[in-house]
Amino acid sequence: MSDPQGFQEDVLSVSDRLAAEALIVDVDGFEGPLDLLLMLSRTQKVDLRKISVLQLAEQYLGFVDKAKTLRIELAADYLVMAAWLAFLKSRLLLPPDPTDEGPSGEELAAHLAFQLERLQAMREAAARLMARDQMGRDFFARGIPEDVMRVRRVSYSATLLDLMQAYARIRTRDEFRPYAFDREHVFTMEQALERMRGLIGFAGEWTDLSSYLPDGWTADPSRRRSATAATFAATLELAKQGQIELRQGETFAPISIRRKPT
Amino acid sequence: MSESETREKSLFEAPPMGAQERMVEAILFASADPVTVAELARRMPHGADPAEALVHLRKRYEGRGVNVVKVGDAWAIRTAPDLGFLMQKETVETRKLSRAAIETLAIIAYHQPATRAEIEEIRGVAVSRGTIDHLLELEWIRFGRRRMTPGRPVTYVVTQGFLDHFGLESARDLPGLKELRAAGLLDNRPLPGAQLAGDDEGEDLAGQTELFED
Amino acid sequence: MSESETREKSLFEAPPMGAQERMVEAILFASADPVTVAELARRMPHGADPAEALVHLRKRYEGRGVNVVKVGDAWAIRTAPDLGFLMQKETVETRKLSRAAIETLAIIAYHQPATRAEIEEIRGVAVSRGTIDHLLELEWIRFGRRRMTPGRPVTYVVTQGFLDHFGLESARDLPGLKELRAAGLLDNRPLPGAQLAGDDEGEDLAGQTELFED
Repeated sequence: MSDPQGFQEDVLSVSDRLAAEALIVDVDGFEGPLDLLLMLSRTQKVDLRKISVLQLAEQYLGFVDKAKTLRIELAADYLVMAAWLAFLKSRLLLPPDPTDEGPSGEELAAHLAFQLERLQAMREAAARLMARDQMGRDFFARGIPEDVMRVRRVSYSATLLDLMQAYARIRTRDEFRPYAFDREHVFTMEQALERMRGLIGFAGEWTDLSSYLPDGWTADPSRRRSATAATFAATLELAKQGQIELRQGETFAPISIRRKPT
Repeated sequence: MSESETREKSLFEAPPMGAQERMVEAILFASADPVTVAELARRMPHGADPAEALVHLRKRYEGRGVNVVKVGDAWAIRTAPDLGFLMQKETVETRKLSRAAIETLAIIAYHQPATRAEIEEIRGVAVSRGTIDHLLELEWIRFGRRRMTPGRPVTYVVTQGFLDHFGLESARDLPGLKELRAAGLLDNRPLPGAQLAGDDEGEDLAGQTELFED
Repeated sequence: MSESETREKSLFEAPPMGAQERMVEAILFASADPVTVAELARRMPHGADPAEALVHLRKRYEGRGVNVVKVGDAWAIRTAPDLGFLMQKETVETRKLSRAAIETLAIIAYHQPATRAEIEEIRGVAVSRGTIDHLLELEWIRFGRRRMTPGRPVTYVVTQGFLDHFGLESARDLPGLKELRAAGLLDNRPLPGAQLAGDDEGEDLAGQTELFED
């Protein structure tokens, strides 16, 4: 794509580079891509209403490119904005496609300019607000509110925050509940051990572990998982006690057991 | 007027305006928080007209060391702003608001009622955790009506405490509000081609009107 | 008077008596304690004469709703003695609502109309009679329609007084869980372990134990 501004990212002069680094090192100081765009727009030294959005898009894309050459990672929303600006730039530079029904490049550019102007206006409004006389700093409320008389009535107070936090606490309690099993679908190791003890007497030959699963625990996947885990744990216990032997051909291969030959 | 009301009225004749003014003066002085006209009426003798008494009282305190000020639909006595320099001892060191909190507060004040999404749209960045929380804690913002748009998002509006803190009679007196509105900078202008944002525009305008009408 | 003091005085001319009166007025109003003449002098511009300003101010407030009174060797603004009856509102002691009550109230606000059984199901613990009675007494909840289910249980709903107290326009404006989380309001929640160790009433402890048992 042609670059009318002749942006030369590979022949950075030392001062350019330093300037870029200063800007980029400060990237944490920016409150998002719109804030960065607003900062960049000041370099155009014109009224925000007369700003060249095309030039601004190029400045931003240049900034992102520099960040890349300096190997500085930018947060995702900066990259999303870069992609959008690249799209906007193409819309502004290419002749409009008559079949396209979407908004024109000019409309999108005008909206971006509006967003910048609005953010700037809100910044100024916030500054004017904070510059106002403030209570407790410039003017003051009564220092001795006359609540010194006898207590006649008890009033109970609670703030909205208390209320909402109480509700949130109740409703999210489950998230913090220690994980409790649903007993109905859990086959415990004790149960498995008991069952295995009764069966190993008959296990003279190598037999697949899965054939030891109890009836009614093989169809439902979660029940099957629970029974398999418990049965496996029980066989380990029995092996430890020297009652059975285990073998497995390779990782994930079926596990076989048999009674330890006496 | 019914007979019994008439009798009651003669039994509890409203005190003369001078006395009513004294009462309003005493109540406002005694309270650190603004007091509404309704509350004044409730506490004063039957038949009193606190609104009129307030007009007199306000005039009486013009140019004095303390002034009678209007805060939303309530009234308070506050020291004159030019005397702040005498009060260093009284100054309460408040936690400094973050830049994000200040901007969020301003956006809510100027655009109220404002949803979280609108705040984010204007700032171009997510409202970080704790920012809204902090403003709620300061009791400078509260929940307004839910927006009647998909998802029915909650809205935020500024409180009487906010007006009191910044010495504003009403949200209409926010600095530069008229100019901002005239410049169209308080419009909810959707991104061209985006349909969804456009839906709540009418509702938004209605909300603004409602807010600044009273 | 020493020479240097004379020179200083001419450099920093004392403000006119009217201005000094304003200053004394503002300081007495805003101070949390009665203020001595020496303290007034320390805070006012060099050369000011607070004792004289006090004489004027005292005269100005004669017969008003508040008076300038001497408290020990210090000065304060106080309600006129005959208007003490207006200060009943100030004789209120505020206490925090118990946790059981606030949780019950929250559930009613979010789920209204709610029966007692429903509240208990959500809280996971029995709701004592006293808790409901307390909320009824505060006029934050009231009885709603009976539920058309077996036993026709009474339901509870929140009142206008509740909405006023919590600065809400309607109970529907309460933020949902998702919004609470987005606003960071779930962050301050103590961990379940911390709750157990906390100052909760027996009722809650019982509930917790029950909860963690299974």
